[in-house]
Amino acid sequence: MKEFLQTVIAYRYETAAMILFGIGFINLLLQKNLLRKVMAFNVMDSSVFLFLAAQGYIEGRIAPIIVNNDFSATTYINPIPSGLVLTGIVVSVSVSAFFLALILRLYKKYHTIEFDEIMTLAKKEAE
Amino acid sequence: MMKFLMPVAVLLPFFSAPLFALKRFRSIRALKALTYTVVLATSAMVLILCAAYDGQMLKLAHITNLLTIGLNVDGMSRVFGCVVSILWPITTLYAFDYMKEDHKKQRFFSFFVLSYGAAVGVAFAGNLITMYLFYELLTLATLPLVMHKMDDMARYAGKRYLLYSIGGASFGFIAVVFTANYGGANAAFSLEGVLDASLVAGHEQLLRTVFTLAFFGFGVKAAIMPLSGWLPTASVAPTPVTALLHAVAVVKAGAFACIRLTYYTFGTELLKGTFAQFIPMAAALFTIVYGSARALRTNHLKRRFAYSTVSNLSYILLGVTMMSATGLMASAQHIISHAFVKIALFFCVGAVLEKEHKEYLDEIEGIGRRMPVTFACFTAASLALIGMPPLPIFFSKWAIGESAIELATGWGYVSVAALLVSTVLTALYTLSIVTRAFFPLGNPQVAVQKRTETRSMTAAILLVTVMMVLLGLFSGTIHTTLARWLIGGAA
Amino acid sequence: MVLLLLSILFPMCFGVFVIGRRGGRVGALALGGIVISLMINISALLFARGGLSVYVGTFLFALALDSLPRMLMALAPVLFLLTFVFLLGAGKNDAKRARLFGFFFLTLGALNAVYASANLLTFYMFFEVVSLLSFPLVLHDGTERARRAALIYIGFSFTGTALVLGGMKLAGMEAIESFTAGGVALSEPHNQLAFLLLALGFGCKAGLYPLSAWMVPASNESPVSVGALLSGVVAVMGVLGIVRVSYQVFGAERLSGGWAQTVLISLACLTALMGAMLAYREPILKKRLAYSSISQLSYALIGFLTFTKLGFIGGVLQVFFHACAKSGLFFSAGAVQEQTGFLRVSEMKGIGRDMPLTMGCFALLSLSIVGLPPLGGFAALWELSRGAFVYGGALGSLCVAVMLLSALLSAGAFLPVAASAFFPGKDFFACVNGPRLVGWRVLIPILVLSAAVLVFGIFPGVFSGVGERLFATISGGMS
Amino acid sequence: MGAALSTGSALLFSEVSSAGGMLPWYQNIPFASIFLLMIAGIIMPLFRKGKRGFCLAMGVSLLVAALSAILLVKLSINGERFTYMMGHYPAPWGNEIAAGPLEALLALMFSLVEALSLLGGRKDAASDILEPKQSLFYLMMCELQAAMLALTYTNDIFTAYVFIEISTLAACSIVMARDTAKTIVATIRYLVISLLGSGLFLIGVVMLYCITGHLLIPQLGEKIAGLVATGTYTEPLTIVAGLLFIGVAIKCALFPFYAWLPFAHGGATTSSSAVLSGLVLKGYIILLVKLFYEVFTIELIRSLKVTNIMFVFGIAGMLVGSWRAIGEEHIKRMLAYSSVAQIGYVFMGIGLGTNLGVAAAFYQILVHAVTKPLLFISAGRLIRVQGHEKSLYRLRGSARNDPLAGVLFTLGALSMVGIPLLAGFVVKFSLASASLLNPNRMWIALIALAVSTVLNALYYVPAVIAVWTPSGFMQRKKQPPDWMFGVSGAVLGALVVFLGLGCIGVIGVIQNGLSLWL
Repeated sequence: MKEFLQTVIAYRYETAAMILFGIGFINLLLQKNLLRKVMAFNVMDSSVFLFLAAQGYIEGRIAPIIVNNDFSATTYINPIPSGLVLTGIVVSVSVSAFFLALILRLYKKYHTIEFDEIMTLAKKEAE
Repeated sequence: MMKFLMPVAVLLPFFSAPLFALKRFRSIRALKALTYTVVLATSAMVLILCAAYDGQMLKLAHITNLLTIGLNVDGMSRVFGCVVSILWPITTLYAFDYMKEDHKKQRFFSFFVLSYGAAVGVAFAGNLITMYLFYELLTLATLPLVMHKMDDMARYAGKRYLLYSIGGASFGFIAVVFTANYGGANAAFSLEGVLDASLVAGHEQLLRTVFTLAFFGFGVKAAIMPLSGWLPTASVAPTPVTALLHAVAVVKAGAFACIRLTYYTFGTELLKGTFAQFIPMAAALFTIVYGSARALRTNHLKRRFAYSTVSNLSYILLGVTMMSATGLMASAQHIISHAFVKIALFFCVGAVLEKEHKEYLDEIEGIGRRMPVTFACFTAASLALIGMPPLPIFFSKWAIGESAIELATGWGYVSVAALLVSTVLTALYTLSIVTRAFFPLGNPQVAVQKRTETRSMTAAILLVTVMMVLLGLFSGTIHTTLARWLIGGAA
Repeated sequence: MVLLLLSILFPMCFGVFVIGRRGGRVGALALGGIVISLMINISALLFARGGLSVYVGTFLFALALDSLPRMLMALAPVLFLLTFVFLLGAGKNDAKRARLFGFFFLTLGALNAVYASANLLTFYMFFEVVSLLSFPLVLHDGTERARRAALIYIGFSFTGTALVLGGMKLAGMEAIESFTAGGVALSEPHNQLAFLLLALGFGCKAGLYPLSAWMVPASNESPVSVGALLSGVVAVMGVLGIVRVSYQVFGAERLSGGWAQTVLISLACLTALMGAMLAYREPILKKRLAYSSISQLSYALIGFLTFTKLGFIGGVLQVFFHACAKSGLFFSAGAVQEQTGFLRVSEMKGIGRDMPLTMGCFALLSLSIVGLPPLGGFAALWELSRGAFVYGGALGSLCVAVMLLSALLSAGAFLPVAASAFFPGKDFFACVNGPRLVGWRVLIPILVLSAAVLVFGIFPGVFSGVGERLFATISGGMS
Repeated sequence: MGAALSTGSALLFSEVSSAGGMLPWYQNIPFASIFLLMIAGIIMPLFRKGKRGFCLAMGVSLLVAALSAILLVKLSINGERFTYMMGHYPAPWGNEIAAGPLEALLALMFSLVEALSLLGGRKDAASDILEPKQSLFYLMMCELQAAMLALTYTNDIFTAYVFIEISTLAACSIVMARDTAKTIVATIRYLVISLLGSGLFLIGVVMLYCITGHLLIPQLGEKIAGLVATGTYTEPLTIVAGLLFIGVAIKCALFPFYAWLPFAHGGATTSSSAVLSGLVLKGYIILLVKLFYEVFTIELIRSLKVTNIMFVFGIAGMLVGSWRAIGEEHIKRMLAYSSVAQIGYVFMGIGLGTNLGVAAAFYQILVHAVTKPLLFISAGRLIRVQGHEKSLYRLRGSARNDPLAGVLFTLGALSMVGIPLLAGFVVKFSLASASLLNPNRMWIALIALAVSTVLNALYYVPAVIAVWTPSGFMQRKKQPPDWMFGVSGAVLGALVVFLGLGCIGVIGVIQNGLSLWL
């Protein structure tokens, strides 16, 4: 049990990321309110980026932005995860934007953003 | 040249079926002309092929590297081909009279011709995969015929028929897969089976289970017991459909498929004496007795003869499960004799249904006076069904009995007993109809009643009955030709 | 050969002709027809040579007249003639009578064919045709009960034919090829089983117990003439079948001593006993007669199945005398029913005074059935018991005991009827309307039959001689 | 987007330029086709009228199809599989595309089917989508096709994730194209569930990267081979494999996660539901199989029991999908449920655990990619001819108004039921033959195939009969013949028959393509 705690402490960012991922995932799935779903989605994605950043971090090194012509790889932390995070953020932003646009459209139509109510209204309209 | 007559014979009905939908053939005369030309042309081609074809399998198409579609005319296809090509024109003659006031004639006759092509396809299939193809097409072609009336009874019958046939065919499909992988599926049917011994060596038990499954799969069309529910309900279809398809073509295709499966694909050595022989035989025996018993209990005339078909088909399947040369001969002979007898019976019942709109047993009290010729033929046909000596079914039952005794195990005697019990039941359910027809209760009206039977329908009935009697009298020649075709003249 | 065909085809065509005629003088026509067919039969009997054989594939259908059925060829038309005379007298003259006469003729034609068939296959075919043609006779009354009785008849007769078919299949191809004196040396392992099946199949018509249950309802529901015919001629056909099979297919030596023979004989004894007991208890006269005919027929079967000369002769005698006596009894019962409408034996108390001649003959014939010395029955019983003794063994003596016991029982069945008819006892008030005028056409057949029973009873030599010659020819030199 | 992120030392730059030497011209085709499609997408909004957008999309798709055809011919002749470095950056940093005969065949089939679906659904798109929005619709179609091709070709798992997201966005938008309330609700459901799937896939990719430190598939393969040899990291590898599988399973509507599919595909316009069912579901499966083959090596996957789950879910999908379709009254939703069943076939094939099984699965991908659009297009035409009546009961007799649509619908249905000479039969046959090699799974697979054939027949044949029986609902006025639908339907029908008859060549290409993957 003790060494388990030590590993958790050692990799505290990764564990936090995983927990956040769980929270985000469950809420995205189960939340009724659409806005909460969007928020849950963002929590989920950023937890992945946290995980990536934590993995790429090397103690005592600076961010991978070249300062005063120092090209040796040892001064900076591993740049690739940061690159991936960048792309990831781009992706999750565009998806969130799309999601919000849809919610707006639904709200104009059904004047509610509770997904159950929308479903029942849609079903009633179908008959 | 003969090689290319085969695909023409099979494909002519398929390509001519869409023609029926054209406006030009809306009038009855044009429709009749078209149907007759197509049916008679196909019958002529089939008969020529049966008589004079001795080439190898004509390969038409390769599906995967294991499967090829090919047509071939060997002994067994000659038997089935002749039966189909002789009886189909007669039914067309009968069908036109029967469908006189039906207004959906064009659709009826297009599928009528389509199923003829499929039946010929089944007959001339060169290997198991081709037969499976035409077997499926036959189901799909006959489905609209069964559902012709489009009321909910017909729809229910159609759905049930579809469920049973496709279910059966999917088990047949498993056999196609195994024969493809364990032997040459594209190799043509040959009497000692298609599987090559090297591959089969370790897997006999597996192949036997597959055979039993496939036997019941193809047996669905031959209405073997656990799966014969569809035939009686399908008798709701118009009579020419019931007569031709459920007494002759469709069910015989099922029996024919079982013969192909047992003798020409798996080969009898692999199956003789094992559970693969006894399970189908037990099912066939049970069906023989069950079919006749149910027939005795039903009052609806057509359904009664549907059950009788169920029982008679299991005669053929019993012959098949004997897995001996005489067994094959006996089942082939019974295919022929039962086809003619049963079609005559269905025609008579159809005439009663069409002209007097009577379907049930207690409605036909004393009808013998009003339809004397029809019921005379009916009596002759029912005597034949019982198995009176000079008529054909006696000889085929005798042959099945002989092949059963040749089996010399307990099964042989049980089969003979089942045959006899079913004969008695057949006598009861046919003669009870004859008694009601000719000897009505109470004292008969002395005045001669108006005759309610039309000439062309009676003509068809008479023609079939005469052919049946001739078939009986010439059963000797038929026996020898069968021997020549099936076993190269040995028996 | 032409005569043979004529004897078969003439009655059939005449029958169809009679059915076709609606009303009109059917009776006279029928009488004329039956006389002609009698003539044809007798001439065929005497002069027919050669035969007709047709090959259908490997199956042979052959007609030829050998010695055994010649006697029957004569007996059948005589009985038919007497039945017709009785029918003219007693039956109602309505539209259905033409149909009855027609089917009588058809049945006669089929019977001739049965007698003429030269191998087991043809015999089987016409055996089936007879049951099919006699089936409308049972249907004659057109009531629901008659139809049920007819269907029972059809059911049992086809069970019989099925058993025969099974037996033929087991016996194999060469057994059904021909009837040869002394039988064919059959290689089949299951000969005994085949013989048993065949005998049981024919036994259905010849009155063996389980399968002859149709006889009682059939003769009760159908008109008396049909009843007489059923237990007279049709039953004899069954017996003929068993005789042909045992002597001319399997051969008597091969079968004697086999387990099939013991089974059949014990079954025949059981039938004899059962028939007599049931007859003793049965209130309705016609049923009583049917039960007794079942037991009497199994007497004949016992005789034939012992495969001894004496048994054979006894069987022949029994067949002849029983046919005459039972037809006579049926006719007298019919006359009583037609005159007074009485069906039950208890109602017939004291009608002897009104119908003295009929009841007199009834008494005489029942004595013959019981088997008292001067009458034919005794001769048959005498030969049968001698044959049984020759057969010997426990079963032989059992047969004799059974025969005597059932004779006693049938006495108990019939004699009280005759007695109470003439001596009704104190408390009987003579009914007012005096003696019934029984038509002469009704009386003639009864008198002729009683005379036959009496005359041949006194001089049985004629028939025993015929029996002896027959046995010699068909058994192929057995002792 | 996705272009190389060039970091690292100057050393790196010098090394690249020396690689030099002209690449053979055909190796550019994969990149070119993706790039072309992206460019077409980008310039699409410039067109005001939908018609011109349609023409551009059609043109580009056909061009890409032609290119892929050339590539397929080239590759299958010399049977080699090349990798194409994006921007000449070598392995650990640069991005890569790998193309073999199998990928080329898939690309060809996808772009061909896309073009035909667009053509077939043109009339519906014109009437369903508002005029200004049509060009955007075609934009999304091009993007979707680009994403599909990228998923097929890519050799880099993170690029794969990015293109998965692109395809999700594109797919959601084309579902929404019809712009009715119901489709938006369906889109929301679809989006939520897809995001769940891609979320799982992302976490899987990230964990894989963290374990191995590589993103390119070949290197990943070696690293994991090394790990497996030493026996370390087996649990994390199982988790990663599970995450990837579940992520893809959600996105391609495998058995437990299929609830969204009927509403999404049922509501969309004809061409979008055709493309969705035909292509989108398949792109992810191809990616998954590529990962399983090259990264984890198929033996490891089989040992990790993932294929068992696939087999069970596949069988369940086959049966439940067909079962739900039987009760379905709405024709498009019925076809959607049948897609769930067909996906079940694919996963069952993969789950059989034999290479022949995977080849059969790929063949099923191709066959379904052709048959389903055929069915959707002809169903769309029948609906339009019958006055926008969608329930089967009201569609009775619609085939009589447009016999060509009726015949094509029947052809597609018969292929689904498995009549020989048509593609469906070959799939069933090869799946059954593949199952023969695996004794303990054989009987389950055969019985499942048999039962699902019966279930298929139970809803396709009554539908065909319903469509052909004349009834009161038939419209009086005759619809003008739609030549676009005619052409696309005929070509798709010919493809179904071709795949049914001449399938020896196609299966050959798949098999040696797969062997190159190992």
